[in-house]
Amino acid sequence: MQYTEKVIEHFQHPRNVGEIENPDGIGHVGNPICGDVMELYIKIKDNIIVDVKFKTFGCGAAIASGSMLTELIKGKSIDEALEISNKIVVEALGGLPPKKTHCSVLAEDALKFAIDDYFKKQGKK
Amino acid sequence: MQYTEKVIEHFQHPRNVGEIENPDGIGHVGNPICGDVMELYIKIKDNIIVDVKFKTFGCGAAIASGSMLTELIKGKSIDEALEISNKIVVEALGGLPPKKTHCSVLAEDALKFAIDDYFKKQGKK
Amino acid sequence: MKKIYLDHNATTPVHSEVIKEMLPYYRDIYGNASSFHQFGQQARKAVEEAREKVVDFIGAKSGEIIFTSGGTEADNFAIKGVAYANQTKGKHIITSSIEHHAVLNSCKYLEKQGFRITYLPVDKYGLINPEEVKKAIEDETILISIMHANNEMGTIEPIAEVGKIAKEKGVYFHIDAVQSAGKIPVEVKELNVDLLSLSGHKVYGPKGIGVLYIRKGTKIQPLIHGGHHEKNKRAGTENVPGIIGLAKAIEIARITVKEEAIRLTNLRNRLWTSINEKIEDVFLHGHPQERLPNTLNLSFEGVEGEAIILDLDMKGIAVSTGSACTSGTLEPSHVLKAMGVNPRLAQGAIRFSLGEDNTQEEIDYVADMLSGIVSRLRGISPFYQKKESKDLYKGA
Amino acid sequence: MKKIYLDHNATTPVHSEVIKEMLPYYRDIYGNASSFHQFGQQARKAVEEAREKVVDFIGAKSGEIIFTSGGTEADNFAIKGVAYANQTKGKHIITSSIEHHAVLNSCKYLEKQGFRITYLPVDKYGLINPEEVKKAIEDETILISIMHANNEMGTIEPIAEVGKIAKEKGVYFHIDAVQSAGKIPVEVKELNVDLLSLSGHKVYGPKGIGVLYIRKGTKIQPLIHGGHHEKNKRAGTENVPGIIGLAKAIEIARITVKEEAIRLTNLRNRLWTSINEKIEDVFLHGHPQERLPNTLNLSFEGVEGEAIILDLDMKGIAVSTGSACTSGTLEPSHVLKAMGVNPRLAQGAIRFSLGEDNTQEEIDYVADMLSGIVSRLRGISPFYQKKESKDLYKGA
Ligand SMILES: Cc1ncc(COP(=O)(O)O)c(C=O)c1O
Ligand SMILES: Cc1ncc(COP(=O)(O)O)c(C=O)c1O
Repeated sequence: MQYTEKVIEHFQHPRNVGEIENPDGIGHVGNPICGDVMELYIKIKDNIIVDVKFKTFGCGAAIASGSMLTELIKGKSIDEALEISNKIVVEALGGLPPKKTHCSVLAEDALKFAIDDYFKKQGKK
Repeated sequence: MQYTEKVIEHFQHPRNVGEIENPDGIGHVGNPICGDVMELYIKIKDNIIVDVKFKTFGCGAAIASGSMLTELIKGKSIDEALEISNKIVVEALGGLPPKKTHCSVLAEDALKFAIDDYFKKQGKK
Repeated sequence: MKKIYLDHNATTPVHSEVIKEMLPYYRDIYGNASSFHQFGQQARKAVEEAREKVVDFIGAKSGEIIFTSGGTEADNFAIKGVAYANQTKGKHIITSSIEHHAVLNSCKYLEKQGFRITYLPVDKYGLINPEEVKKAIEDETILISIMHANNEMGTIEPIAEVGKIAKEKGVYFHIDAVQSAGKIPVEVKELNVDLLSLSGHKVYGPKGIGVLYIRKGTKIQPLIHGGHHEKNKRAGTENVPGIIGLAKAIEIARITVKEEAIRLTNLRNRLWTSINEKIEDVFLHGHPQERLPNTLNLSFEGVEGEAIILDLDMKGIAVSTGSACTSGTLEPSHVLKAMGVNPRLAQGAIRFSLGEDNTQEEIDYVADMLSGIVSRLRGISPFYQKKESKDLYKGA
Repeated sequence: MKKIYLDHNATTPVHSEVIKEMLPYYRDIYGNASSFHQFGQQARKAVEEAREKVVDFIGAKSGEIIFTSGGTEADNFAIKGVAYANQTKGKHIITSSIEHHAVLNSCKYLEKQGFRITYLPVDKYGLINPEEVKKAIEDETILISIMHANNEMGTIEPIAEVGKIAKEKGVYFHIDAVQSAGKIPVEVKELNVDLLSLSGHKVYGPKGIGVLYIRKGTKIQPLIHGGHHEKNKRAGTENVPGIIGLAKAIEIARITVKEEAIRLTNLRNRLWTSINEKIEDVFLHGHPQERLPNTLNLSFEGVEGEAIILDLDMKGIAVSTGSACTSGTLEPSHVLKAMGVNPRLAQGAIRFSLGEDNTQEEIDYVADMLSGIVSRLRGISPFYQKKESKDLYKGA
């Protein structure tokens, strides 16, 4: 498995790891094939993602994807964040081995679920 | 193919090569599988093989077998010569590779045919 | 950076004496061993001497050793070769659910050709039960194929007992000894086996060479057809340097196997003790005693395996998730699954397989590094703080 | 004693640059190319670079090169693999009567499995006729397998023409390029082939490694099942040093092939002229022009071949009767038989196959020695004085 330097760097020093107390949205997704799991917490203010944290039970690519995604969406509006597809994550990481693309999908999915969760919670308010 | 030193020596310096003019018996045999051919000429006096010569279109083992056989039978009585089986030839050569045993059989057969031929010619006299 | 290789079950460095022994066969004694002339006959002589070394190593007879291109080909040859040659007797084969893919995928291929395969279960230590082998045998059964020792967690199977059963029932018995050879004694008569696979690169020999032992009289069909090599059982110009190298490696192993087994067991146990002292919630896979001396397979609760491997790799330490051939795929280990290991733990399994070159300092260094790595990764994991039941081992 | 090796079609010495290139992969970069860690990834990188060299050599695309254990396995894989994967379309295969046993015996094996094989005849030079290939194609035909150049007498077959026909008719086309590679240009696009076999040890590379080129989209089934190696087409731990060695050998061949072809043609012709001057009643087998630059196959009337070889061997000169794999058997050459060569002449055929290391002095020495040997053996032969018809060539 050849990872790019960027992937390795994010794997070794992942940004925004952790949980957020009282988050505005949580996305919890698991990949049924490989068993990897990702959790994403978001804090939203005036439609802007003011804070984001993630945790993952996953391989190097999953950790790097989670880290990169959180960097990409932090400070963005919800609409802007929703445009961050797994492809953009992969590109930002300088590429992922083909077999590892699904890890970036996991990150994208976690984000979508978190935003969904946010809207659901909003609706309930 | 590992030949014994004895085989090599007889191959390189075969004894009794040639033909006999007006032989008392000729044996001409061919092996239908490998295509080898052997010709044996004998000269008989008072039931004794006083001279013998051979020629062969055959491999190293055939040449060595012919050479060894002629050495073994020269000076022997016909009855003694008939006891020289291919096994005795092989032993005298210090062994032959299994696939080459048939070459010694060729020599034995050539001798038998030559003696047969001698008896036939005797009968005609 | 330090380089510490703890993946000897994947492959081993070639012993320097082995290289020395092989070298003359590249440019000096380079003849084709099937050639008539001296160039060929010199090579032939070396090949036959090498064959005798293999004969000695496993207690076979001359003429029962066929050289192949490796363990995978040997396994394919044994299984397909016996299956096709004996299909008039029956089309049933017994194997286990924890075999190497070389065996499993040969069996799966045969299933498509109308053979029936029984994949025996294993217990939580990865052991098959000889009684179940006995029960599985039918009139139609033509072959039993069980590995001597498992490559992932090292469990050693009760081969001699199965061998006895196979012999009683008159069923051919093949063992995959690719991982056991050189680590524990392997003896075909004692074990009652009819066929046995070996691989050069697992015993400090070269890659691309292996052996199938075929007991005299065993009905088997070639896998690779062509010239009259290897007694018409395996065609292809003989890989002379490979054969020489394998034989030399085996010759060395024969001398060193017992002492190395003790040394490696000690080192391996030291690693385990040290990890256990430094890291909480570690699970050992495989049989605690009936196990290869060099193999340690562990899961660290809450952490995925590849992440650990990558982190160790950054520090120059090579370990693996199990079989090298499935790394890079997404499949979890079929071996741990068959043992009933909780899937999330199975996904975190790390194999440490020690070898000749490893030292105590290396082992201590690895335990140190690992402790930091596991706690870092547990910090990223959503599963470690929210501690789930400790009884993970039983669930599935 | 002088040692003169004129049996390069049987096998070649490994080029010293090739050995140099291979050596680091035994003990330094020894990882399993399927392993995740750096030890493995370094090996993987080297394997993929080697693959690209093969790609360049035959004008293939990345991903079309599968490494095998040699030419024999490549031939088996191509023929059985295509046969099994396409049998729903049909069970008819076309080949020639002068193929190597790796091809012929794979075909014979398939015949037992219900496939029909057409063995095309050849003319007196050993050439197949593309028109006959065309005529032999049926709706049921799934594969044509023809060798690029024959190993015994060197005749080069009209591959490009057959390739065109195969393409038109939509039939897979395999060529055995084991003997042509490194001696004449081999280019898959130009030749219109779908599958192509290569072998390391025929091109100054190591034994035990080969290549099957498989054009993208070709339906083929693995011969050896197991782990996910070689894009799931060929299981087994990659023979890294072997792969590196093969690639290096091919890289050298690519540069030297044209000049060597000229040099060897000259040497070979010198040998032929010199023998012709010194020895009467010599017959040349194979096509006088459409022939490998290094190959000379001759019969000396009245003399059996093995005897000549043995005599030459005593003088340190290595030649052969034809294929190394049939030497030591009693079968006469199926190739010369198919060409209609008189059986007694065929039995005397000697193959001189020249190579990199041969010099003009060597060639002259061989011609000298040969002259003495042939006259000695003719003296022992019952067929030479009683001269039979000189028109032996036509009879059968
Ligand atoms: C138990 C077992 N069997 C078979 C094999 C295959 O052997 P090879 O790598 O020589 O093809 C391996 C290793 O890869 C193995 O561990
Ligand atoms: C034409 C041809 N095909 C196939 C082979 C077999 O290749 P290998 O010796 O690598 O098995 C050979 C040589 O033995 C050959 O000359």
